[in-house]
Amino acid sequence: MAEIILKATNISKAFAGVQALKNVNLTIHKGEIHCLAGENGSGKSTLIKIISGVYEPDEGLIEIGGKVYSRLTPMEAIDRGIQIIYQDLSIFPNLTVAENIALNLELSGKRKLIDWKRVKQIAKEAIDKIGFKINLDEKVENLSVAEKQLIAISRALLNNAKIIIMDEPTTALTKKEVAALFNIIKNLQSQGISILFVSHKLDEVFEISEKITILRNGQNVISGEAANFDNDLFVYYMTGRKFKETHFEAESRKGTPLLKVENLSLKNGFKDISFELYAGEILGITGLLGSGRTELALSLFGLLPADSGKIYIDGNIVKINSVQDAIKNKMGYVPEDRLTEGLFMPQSIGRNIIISNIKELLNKNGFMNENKIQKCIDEWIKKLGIVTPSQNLPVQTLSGGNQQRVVLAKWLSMHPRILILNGPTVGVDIGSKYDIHQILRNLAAQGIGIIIISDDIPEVLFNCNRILIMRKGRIINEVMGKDVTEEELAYQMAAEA
Amino acid sequence: MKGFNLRHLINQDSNLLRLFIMLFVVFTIMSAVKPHLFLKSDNFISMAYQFPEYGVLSIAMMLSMLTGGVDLSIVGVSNLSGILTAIMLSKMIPQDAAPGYILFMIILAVLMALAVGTLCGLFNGFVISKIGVPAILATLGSMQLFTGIALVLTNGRIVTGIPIMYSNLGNTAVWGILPVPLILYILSAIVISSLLSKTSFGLELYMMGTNPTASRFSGINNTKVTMLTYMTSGILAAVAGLIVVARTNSAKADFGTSYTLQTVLISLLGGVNPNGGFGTVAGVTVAILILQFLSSGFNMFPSISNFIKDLIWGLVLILVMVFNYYSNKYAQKRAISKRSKEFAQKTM
Amino acid sequence: GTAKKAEESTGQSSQQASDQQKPAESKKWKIATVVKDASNPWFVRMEQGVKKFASDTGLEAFMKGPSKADAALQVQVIEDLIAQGVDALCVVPVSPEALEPVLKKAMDKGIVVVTHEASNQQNTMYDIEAFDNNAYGAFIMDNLAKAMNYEGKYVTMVGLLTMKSHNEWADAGIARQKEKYPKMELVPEQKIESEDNQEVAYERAKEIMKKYPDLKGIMGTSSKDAPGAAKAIEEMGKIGKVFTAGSSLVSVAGKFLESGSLSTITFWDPADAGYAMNALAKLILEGKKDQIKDGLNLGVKGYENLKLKGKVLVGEGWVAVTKENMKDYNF
Amino acid sequence: MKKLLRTNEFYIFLILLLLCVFIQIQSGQFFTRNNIVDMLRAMIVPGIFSIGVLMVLVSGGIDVSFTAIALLSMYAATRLLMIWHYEGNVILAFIISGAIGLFLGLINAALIAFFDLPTLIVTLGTSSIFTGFMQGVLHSREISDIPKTMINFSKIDLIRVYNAKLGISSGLPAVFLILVGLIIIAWFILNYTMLGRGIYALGGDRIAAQRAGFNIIKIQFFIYSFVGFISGIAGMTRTIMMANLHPTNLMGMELTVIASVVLGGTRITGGHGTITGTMLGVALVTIMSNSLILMGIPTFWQKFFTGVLILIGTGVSAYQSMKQKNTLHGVEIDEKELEKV
Ligand SMILES: Nc1ncnc2c1ncn2[C@@H]1O[C@H](COP(=O)(O)OP(=O)(O)OP(=O)(O)O)[C@@H](O)[C@H]1O
Ligand SMILES: Nc1ncnc2c1ncn2[C@@H]1O[C@H](COP(=O)(O)OP(=O)(O)OP(=O)(O)O)[C@@H](O)[C@H]1O
Ligand SMILES: [Mg+2]
Ligand SMILES: [Mg+2]
Repeated sequence: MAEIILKATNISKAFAGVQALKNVNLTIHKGEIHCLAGENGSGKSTLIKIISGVYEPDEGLIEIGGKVYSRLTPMEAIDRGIQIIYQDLSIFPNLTVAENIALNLELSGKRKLIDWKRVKQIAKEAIDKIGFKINLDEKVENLSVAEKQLIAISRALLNNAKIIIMDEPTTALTKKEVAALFNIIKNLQSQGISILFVSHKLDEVFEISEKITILRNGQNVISGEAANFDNDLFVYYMTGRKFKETHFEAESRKGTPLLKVENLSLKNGFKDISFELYAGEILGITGLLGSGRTELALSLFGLLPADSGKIYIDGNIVKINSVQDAIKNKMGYVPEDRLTEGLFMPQSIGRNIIISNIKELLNKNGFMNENKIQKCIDEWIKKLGIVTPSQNLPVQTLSGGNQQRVVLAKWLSMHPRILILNGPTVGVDIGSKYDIHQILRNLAAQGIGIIIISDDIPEVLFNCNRILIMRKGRIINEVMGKDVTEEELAYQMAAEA
Repeated sequence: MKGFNLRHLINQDSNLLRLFIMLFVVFTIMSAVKPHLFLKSDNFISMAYQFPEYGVLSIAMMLSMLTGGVDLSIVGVSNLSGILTAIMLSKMIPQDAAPGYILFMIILAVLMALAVGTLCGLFNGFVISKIGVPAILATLGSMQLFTGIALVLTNGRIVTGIPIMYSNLGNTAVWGILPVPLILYILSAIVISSLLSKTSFGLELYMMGTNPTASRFSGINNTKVTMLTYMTSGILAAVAGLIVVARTNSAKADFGTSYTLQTVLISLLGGVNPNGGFGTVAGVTVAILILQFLSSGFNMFPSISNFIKDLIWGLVLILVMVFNYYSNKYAQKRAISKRSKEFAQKTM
Repeated sequence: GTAKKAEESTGQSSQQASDQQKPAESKKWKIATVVKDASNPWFVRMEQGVKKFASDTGLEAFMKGPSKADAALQVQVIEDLIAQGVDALCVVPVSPEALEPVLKKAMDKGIVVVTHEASNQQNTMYDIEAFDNNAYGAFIMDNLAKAMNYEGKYVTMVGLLTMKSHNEWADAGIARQKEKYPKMELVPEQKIESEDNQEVAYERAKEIMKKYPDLKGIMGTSSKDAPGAAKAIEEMGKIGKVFTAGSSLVSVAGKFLESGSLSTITFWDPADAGYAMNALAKLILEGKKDQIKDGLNLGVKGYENLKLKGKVLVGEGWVAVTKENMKDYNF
Repeated sequence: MKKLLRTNEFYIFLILLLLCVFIQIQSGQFFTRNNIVDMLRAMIVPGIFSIGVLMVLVSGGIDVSFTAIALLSMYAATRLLMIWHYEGNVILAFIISGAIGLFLGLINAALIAFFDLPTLIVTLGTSSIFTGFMQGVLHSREISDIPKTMINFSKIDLIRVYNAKLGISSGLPAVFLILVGLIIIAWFILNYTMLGRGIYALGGDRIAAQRAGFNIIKIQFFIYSFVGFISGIAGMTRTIMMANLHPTNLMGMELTVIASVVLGGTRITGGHGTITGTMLGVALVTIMSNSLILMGIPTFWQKFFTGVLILIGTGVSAYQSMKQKNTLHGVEIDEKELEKV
């Protein structure tokens, strides 16, 4: 057995009111690819932050390369070869690509001055390593999420890392990019570098990891060779539940379509988009990053009004030039990035739920009706199974899965007829993901028209009865969910025209 | 009236509780040191005359700070509307006018002042939300603009000759204990606090102040909310202007210029988050009272110069904030130990 | 002097209905002097007069003022003093009109009110003026005209357009020029604002001298105007070509008088004015109102032979200081 | 070229140029050596302040206490020299004033870094404390007879130009070099040191900066004590330039300086801002407020015009950046008609 490179023993950590970790152990060997799994809020991120010195553990020891620490500073962790790619990427939007990549290295090298030539040189080498092309002088705030993620990865690869920790590294990556990343990971492994990563995507976990550690409620459940697990077992350890994925079948389409889009075009966004959505359908729109899928979603929801084309609802032509127009037409939109676009993190869960529906919750005299509001909040917390001691707590105290449910609740509380979801389960654990999918299916059954925009292929495949494939701003094909395989779908998304 | 239940309010907001403690401490110290002066009813009535003008301005400031901005133009708006009122009241009422006519003109002038406040506020809101100028710059510019108009209108001179009927409003107390300016303050406070806590506009304002992107994605019309907020701030500034005109029997382009930063200070002490999204009228009101107690208290010591007041005021602000810091930490620790005990029991 | 004071107080306190039950010898009137802005050296100087009065008479006389010359703040200071029950208020208003209501309130409560620099004040018992504003403005103009040899372009400078006395002096100065010095010419700017700030006065003076290369005079009213303009004259190498005269204090303007960039400064001693106000208030408190008439002597230089016009007592004028006599003044 | 059009500095420069040309047309007096020197002179104090403000704003904070710091340190330093009857080199005046400013800045820094308090609250509070201390405890007053060494230094000119036509000479005082020196230092720190990049990083994403290994507390300590130091220097500079000490004249200037810096393209939300932009912003505001007479704007209209100019100046650049933000450039559309797969 290879030497132990990191060993965390009996780690405990509590936050205001939450015991996040209780006597957790984790052992990583040299050159090992290790998966850390668990539901939302099970303590994965907290454990990672303790290993990397961001948090101080209440109890427990961390042993790195033979040295034992009761607490680490981030600098020490970096010095000892621990590199972390955070879920929120931890990059600087206001700095250039080159700086974002090179700064950490320069910092840990204790450099006081900046040599811009060197910085660019470092950055160039780093992005070359993962075969990624980008203007090094571009400000990162002008980049897409995937590009930002690649920057974070190239940055982590730079430091003389012994362990690279990735918290859900693949959420915003396309299949192709994931494959490239895995190649890089294997390459690193062959150089003796260990990888610890968190993922909620089963196929990825089994494709790449050698060992798996599973947490539940802040405690160890099991840790062992990946070969000893299978899908069902893995899911069971994680959630204590069993799931069965089935294809979603919509009722037969009839009457006028709920939503009809004709020749919608937006400069630098998409072109000649036409499709129909019937009540009770779940329509998938999939495509690679940069295919125009998000722009289309934003456009339908009035955030980026289209330049030309027509939108019909119930056969009547409508103008959607603002979110208010969209809401008037009973549309809801679950955005790509729940932290910045979907939620008001420091505000209460209750306020987040009612904000888009507040006009319905007023008295005749225009004041808010406290009873109605209370009822509405209670109803949706219960219906969507949001786990919280009180609706008055800020949303930021919830785990990712529960936060996503709050976003859903916000839109469902206004009783939408059309619900557009952009990446509805990004960063949500398997249990919650399954629950959210069930919620969507139930909604469809109640006659809501749903559009799921996602590049999570199994997600669209199983949950959408119809799938539109976008490429370079256009719809290139339409398939039925039950008629295609994952491979076909992936091929069509990516194939060069 | 469950909205005005004090216990309810305090429970909601631990910051408010701390402010009440602070108020109580100041009150106790002042009463202990100068009982024969501070505890006189005259003193309280006098204070009730003094704070409404900057109190109303503080509420205006709070509103703009809830959006995450700031409104440096409130004093300019207040003077401009005051001047227009004063000009109207002094130039358009003949010497021998009947009381009924004077009253009519006063009502007209008040309405005009409110309209001016509305316009000024809308102008600010427009520049901030439609053109995208940061609030601090937009209102700094409009402050000069409004004061500039006031200067041009008056050539810098004071406007006087306001009918006694109007200035009596600023200097009489209903039943001998409720000064009219105080009544105006209380009215403004009630209206704004209901606006914030009971209407959808209030909720939208808090949410937009917290995260403008999310609010856009949630269907809030940010432009509209911003315009309405600065408009309300402008109206309140006009109300303050009307109080000042009545209190001083005159209007001038540079009255109360020191109120600008003072109202920011009050808002911050009152628990308004400078980044937007959090703050209540109740908090601001307690902060105003703390300032007024301190200020009137210090005027009772001939040997203490007014500058010491600045010093104490700054100290109070910072002490309250540091105190907040520690008590939040303490509350956190307590919660943790409670939770870990529960956790231990659960897992046993 | 203690015995005499006690005697005086005993004599008067019977007139104060509310004070009758108090033992006579403990009666010490509380006289508050409220100024525009307590940090201004002008009023710092005034406080010396107030203190001198307090120690001369043994009364509780003190000075208060807002930290900025702002009428709204001044009203609040006065409100507080009324609430504390002072016996007399000696007020130098930031803006007389703005104080009318609050001073009325004070008088309604039986507080003695005396003002200074507020000849149009309604709600006051007496207003003391060191001099007549129009005459003073004209006098500054006379000084400037003499320095300019009675010819050439000039401009006036005021602290703020909203400061009443400055504007009155400037207007009076302009009127004097129109009347007596026909060869002098006012430039179209007429009044420039110095924001009562020496540096601004300096910048504005430079700007106006650039705009009018043939400008010959700058008449200052605020105590910062003439020194600021003098510094500009000095720096631009215009000594002997451009002249300035105005209100100021020797402590601020002395070096410019010395260098010749400033011709004449005029002022009255704020300490004396402070003393005089308090002395007048005491007189009223003592019930000696009958003594207040033409020729009243308050025992302070310049206030020994006051003229009474209505409610306004006008003193004996101002002091003009040039390079020659500047040594005589230490403030 | 395209990149130039995207920078904020470009628009401010354009507005500045327009303003100068307008003044020139109105008065014929703008582009004279005299006037340029005068404008540079007038920029010294706001220029020095703006460097500190830039750093604070870039780091995501705000400081409104710098004028109070400037006044207190300048006042205390001058009084000390007077008590000591100091006659030596004027450098000491700057050192003492700078040191007191540094100390006052450290108070801000400690409150901000250790208690994690919002910067606006802290600096508004300390600003009130500092002025209260100066006026209430030190009983500050105007001082005209400042130490000889300071007066003598105020008379040293770097350049003196003479305009024969107007018969006017204008001097650029030696303290201009302080501004130049500080600009160079700040420019170097911001662009060529890890510390400087840390300031940008802190303003861009505080948590990310912490994770990257920047010592946030150290950086904040640097920023606020540097601002304190700079303010102490600015206060002394101002007193020396006027050869007269006035304890309150700088009050209220903080908003104008912050406005100039923001006008120069620095974002009030942190992370963005350059020295060039800042100096352009300061130049714009200084030139505007010192040319109203030259422009021929009547005294009564000057405030009004100042407001209009600020609104136009900020409006143009704000509108530009808003338009830029709203244009898409994400998706590369296939313009050919595609055959379906
Ligand atoms: N800074 C914090 N303050 C308070 N509570 C926290 C904090 N960080 C984490 N927690 C709580 O600790 C628990 C574990 O959180 P952690 O982030 O480690 O979960 P996770 O396993 O990463 O979940 P996910 O799958 O959602 O990423 C959660 O209940 C969370 O609410
Ligand atoms: N500063 C914080 N204060 C309070 N709670 C926090 C804080 N940071 C994180 N949390 C909580 O920790 C939990 C996990 O947060 P984190 O950002 O790690 O997402 P996550 O657990 O990785 O989510 P997911 O797995 O769904 O992506 C959440 O409940 C979050 O609300
Ligand atoms: Mg996590
Ligand atoms: Mg996560």
